Amino acid sequence: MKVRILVSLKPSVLDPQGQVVKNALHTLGYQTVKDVRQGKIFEIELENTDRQVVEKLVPEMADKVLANPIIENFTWEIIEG
Amino acid sequence: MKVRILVSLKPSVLDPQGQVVKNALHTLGYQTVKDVRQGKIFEIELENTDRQVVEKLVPEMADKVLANPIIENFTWEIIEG
Amino acid sequence: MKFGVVVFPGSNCDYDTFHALQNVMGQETVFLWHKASDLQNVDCVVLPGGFSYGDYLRSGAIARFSPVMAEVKKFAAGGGLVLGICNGFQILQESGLLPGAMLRNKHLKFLCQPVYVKIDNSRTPFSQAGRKDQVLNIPIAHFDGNYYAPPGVLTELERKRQIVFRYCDERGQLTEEANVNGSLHHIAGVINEQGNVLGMMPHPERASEKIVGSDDGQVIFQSIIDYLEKRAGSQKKKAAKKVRPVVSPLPPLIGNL
Amino acid sequence: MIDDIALAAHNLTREEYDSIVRLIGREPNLTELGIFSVMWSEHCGYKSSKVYLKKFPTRGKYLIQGPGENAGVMDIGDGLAVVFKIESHNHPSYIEPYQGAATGVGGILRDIFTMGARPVAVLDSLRFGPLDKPQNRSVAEGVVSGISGYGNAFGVPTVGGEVYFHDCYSQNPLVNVCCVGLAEKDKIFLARAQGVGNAVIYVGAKTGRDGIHGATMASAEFGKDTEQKRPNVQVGDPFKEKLLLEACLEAMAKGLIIGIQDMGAAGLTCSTTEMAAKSDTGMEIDLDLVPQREEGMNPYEIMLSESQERMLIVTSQDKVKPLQAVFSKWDLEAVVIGKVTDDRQLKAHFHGELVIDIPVKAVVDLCPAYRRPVEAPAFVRKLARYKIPEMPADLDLNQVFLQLVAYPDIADKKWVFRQYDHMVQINTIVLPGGDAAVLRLKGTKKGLAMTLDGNSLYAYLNPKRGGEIVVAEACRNLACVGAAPMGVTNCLNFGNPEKPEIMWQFKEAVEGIARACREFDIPVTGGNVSFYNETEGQAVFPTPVLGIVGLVDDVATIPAAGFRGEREAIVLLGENKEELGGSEYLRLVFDQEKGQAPELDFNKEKSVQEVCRQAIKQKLVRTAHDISEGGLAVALAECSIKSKKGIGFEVKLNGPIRTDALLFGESQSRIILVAKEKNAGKILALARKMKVKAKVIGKTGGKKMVIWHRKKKVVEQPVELMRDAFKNSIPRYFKI
Ligand SMILES: Nc1ncnc2c1ncn2[C@@H]1O[C@H](COP(=O)(O)OP(=O)(O)O)[C@@H](O)[C@H]1O
Ligand SMILES: [Mg+2]
Repeated sequence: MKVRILVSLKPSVLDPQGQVVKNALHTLGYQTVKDVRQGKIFEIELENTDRQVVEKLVPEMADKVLANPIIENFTWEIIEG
Repeated sequence: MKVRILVSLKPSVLDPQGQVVKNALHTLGYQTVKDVRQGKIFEIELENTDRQVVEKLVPEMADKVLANPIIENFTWEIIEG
Repeated sequence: MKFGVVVFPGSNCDYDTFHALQNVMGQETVFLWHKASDLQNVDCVVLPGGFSYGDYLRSGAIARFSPVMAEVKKFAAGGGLVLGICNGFQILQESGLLPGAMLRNKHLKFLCQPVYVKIDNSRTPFSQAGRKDQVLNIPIAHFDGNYYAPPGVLTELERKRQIVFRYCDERGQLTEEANVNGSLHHIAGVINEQGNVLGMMPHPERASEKIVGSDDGQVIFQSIIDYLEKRAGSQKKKAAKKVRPVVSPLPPLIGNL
Repeated sequence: MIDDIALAAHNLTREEYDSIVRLIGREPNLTELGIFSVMWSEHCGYKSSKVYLKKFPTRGKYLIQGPGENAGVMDIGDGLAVVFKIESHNHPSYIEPYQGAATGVGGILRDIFTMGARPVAVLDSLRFGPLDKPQNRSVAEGVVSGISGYGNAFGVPTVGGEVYFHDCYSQNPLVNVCCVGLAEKDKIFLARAQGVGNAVIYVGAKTGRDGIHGATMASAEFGKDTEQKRPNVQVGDPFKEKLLLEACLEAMAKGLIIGIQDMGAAGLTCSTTEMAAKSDTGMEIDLDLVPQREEGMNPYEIMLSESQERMLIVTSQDKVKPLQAVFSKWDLEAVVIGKVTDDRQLKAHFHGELVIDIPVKAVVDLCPAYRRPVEAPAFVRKLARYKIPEMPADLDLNQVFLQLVAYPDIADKKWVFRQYDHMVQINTIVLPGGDAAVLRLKGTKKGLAMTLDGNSLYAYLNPKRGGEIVVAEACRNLACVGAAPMGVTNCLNFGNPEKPEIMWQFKEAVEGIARACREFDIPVTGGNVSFYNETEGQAVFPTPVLGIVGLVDDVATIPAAGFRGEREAIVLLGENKEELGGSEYLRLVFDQEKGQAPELDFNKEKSVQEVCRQAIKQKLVRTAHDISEGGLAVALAECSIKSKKGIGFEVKLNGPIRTDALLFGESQSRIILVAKEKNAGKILALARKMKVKAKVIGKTGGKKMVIWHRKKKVVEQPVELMRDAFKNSIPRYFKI
């Protein structure tokens, strides 16, 4: 089974990386861009295919390792299998 | 309109970040993890709401700024509006 | 006093810290391998700078799961002194031993330069050899040193005097420009509530000899030594062990433990 | 079957192919052809440059290892050796600036520690297109963060380098990285596959399909159609490299290694064949045993992959287990993939079949050497005849002065080097920003000085003299910290060698460098040639970059780069001449890149440097700075800007030279020394003794920079203003 976890900075935390991208896009003439937020994605392939187990495992891994709950939020989904 | 662009390393390109995360997850006992690939996500808010324009713009921006086509692939979707 | 410098595979200030403690400060110092589960009876554990496990995910995120960190946590819980420098600070945050998290520097660039920090609390085991408001010239070298904590936590840190070092200018002013990485409240170093675990982004080991630009970093090491000696004195006289410095242009094989 | 299309894809000519057939006695299969193609590429085989590189002097009294190994080695006393080498990563850095530059650092680090040395410093020489174009900025940002990302994580300080901007680099940025390492002098390791029957061991990262044909790519010009041909660039893993370093050094210290070679360009191909060829042995390996990252890799891909962070080790069978134990402690793989044989063949099996069987000598030593046609380009003579225009009557020299310090080639490069950890290992005692970097050698009084230098405009106007000057200037930079030069490494960045004009530039530059190295009596210990720095027919300026290391006997004597106090005497060593050809001034004010490069008299140059070193040794010098781009006025300004307290100066000049040339001309063999007033006379006496022109031209002090010429005040600027102009020029382009 394959899952995708999206980790992004909490809205309350400033995202200078997104700002830089926004500015770069503006410089190139993409004035229509109003805001950019940047985050990380993890695509994880699991041997396990039991949905229930996966639904317990993934948030656990995200919470412990993939995201820092002080500054980041995560969401996840199953993308395969 | 809001779009989400996922940028990830091409499958044949080494992903040291994903490797390190995988090893960490294994050390923590998540043996079920077979592979991890790490990527970036951009959430972009656009003033433009014309779907056709957006469908031209987004891949263009992704190609020029958000991803380096030599090592990265991207996919994108409209998530709002 | 006996110091232990933890060696993660990606540590790269481990020998620098060892050099400052043993060869400059004259203290017995040992390396503690990341896979070790024994702290060799040290009096103070130092987590040095570097890139513990590559730090591709988040600085310090993976180091917290290493065997040695389990021991460090126990050691800290028992009142042992723990100093985290740079990456060491990040590891202490990720491990929950210190509050807050590090964001990317405000200009999104790695920054290596001497900075000024002032001692905001000189009544900790890590700063007592200095004066309150004393300005120290110590280098930083990091990508993620932009201190962040939620507002409530910050208020508490201020109230409990847990902010030990703040970025400032040469005269001790907390100017925007001096706050090179954008840290909230100019935070360069914080201590835990119990007062035995300190994290700081500047590298005191890089400022322990005049020849490399500054020896202000000695204040931190001297504070620890004084504190430990006093504590040892009040328990039982611990025979001060004389250490002969082993200074060589080539570092020893650190991992060869 | 090997047809013309296959040959073209491999950048091999029909004649080259015929000689391959002759050498191996049959038609090669595709994998074998691939092997020849990379090993006989310009990048690995030096086929256009070999005949000229022979002109470099390669002997010297401190030399331990000259060209031909992974890096050069010099004896620095106390049982220590310095190991150093430079490498280019120009092509990859254009395609993927971050990873290209990062893997450039990774590659040169491996060249150093494969010899048993611990890398102690990195220097980088960078050339980009002008920063007003966004593409150039993004290349510059990517390259700088790539170097910083790799070097910082690995834990080596990046202590010096240079950055220049010119439109000829817009589509051909140059990224040259030099690494300096330290080793015990009797524990140098070489790329040897000795001892028939010994184990061949693969260590480090797994092999993927990265950078196949990187070496061939670096040996071809970019054209419009290169887009598809561009291969996968490699991605660097500095953490793995750090593990590899520690594991290799530990295995070496434990006596577990006989021979070792990093896998850089041409990966497994290069390491297997070179190690065997150098030891007059052969190698037999099983490709199925090579750790692989991807499924279904074929022999061609496995042999030609340029995956990073890998090494090949030869050791005796009984040491295999302990060696593997060391590597596993560092969480690395160490896999026996074959053994050393006595038949001088490289044999490789794949799925039980013999897929490669070629003589190693043919691959390594018999690459053709070409004496390609040379022809002096017409423009060189034309540019040299250019008559420098009169100084415009209304030209405001004071304003030019301000603009020159802000000119990107001259302005502060702190935006670059503060992204580099330049202090880790706590040895850096002269930080980036000075003339040369200096590392202390802990436990001794000595310092290791190093510099990277290049001036491509001089080389464009006159490649031979450009080559001479670059050596002289690098040595002069060392003299300014009191160091005597010991050895040289060089990186030669040129266009397409198949063009006679380019080949001529190359030949001339090499002759210039060779001559200068003889004059200074310093051997060339190695280097790198990067040809085909050309896009759509547009070549870069000929750009030789020199890395020189030297020794300081007593680090306590090293002067500062900036003024240290008020009312100190400013001494000018050397002579001002009326030379404006190839100057930044001419570029800025007249928009011309013409004229003749400044003259160079080796005897004068050497004496000036000797006076400088002697004065420093006698502790007479507080500040020293060499005069280079921007001339005397800019050099003085830099001393002032780099003083901690913003100390100004007042200088009075005389003589018949036109004022602009006096202020901004780039005549060689000049150094500014600043001394306490009472010591100035001693410096002058020293100079007199060595027949060097020297003069007290003014003194430090105040908050202004003031220069008089023939009783007329020609320059007067506040230090503060000049400092801002100098410091903000480059960051201004990168404002968030
Ligand atoms: N790419 C770089 N990496 C590190 N340091 C650099 C780099 N570029 C410039 N520097 C530092 O800035 C100093 C000034 O650069 P440059 O103008 O080339 O000086 P000079 O002509 O005196 O050698 C260099 O000596 C070096 O220490
Ligand atoms: Mg220079």
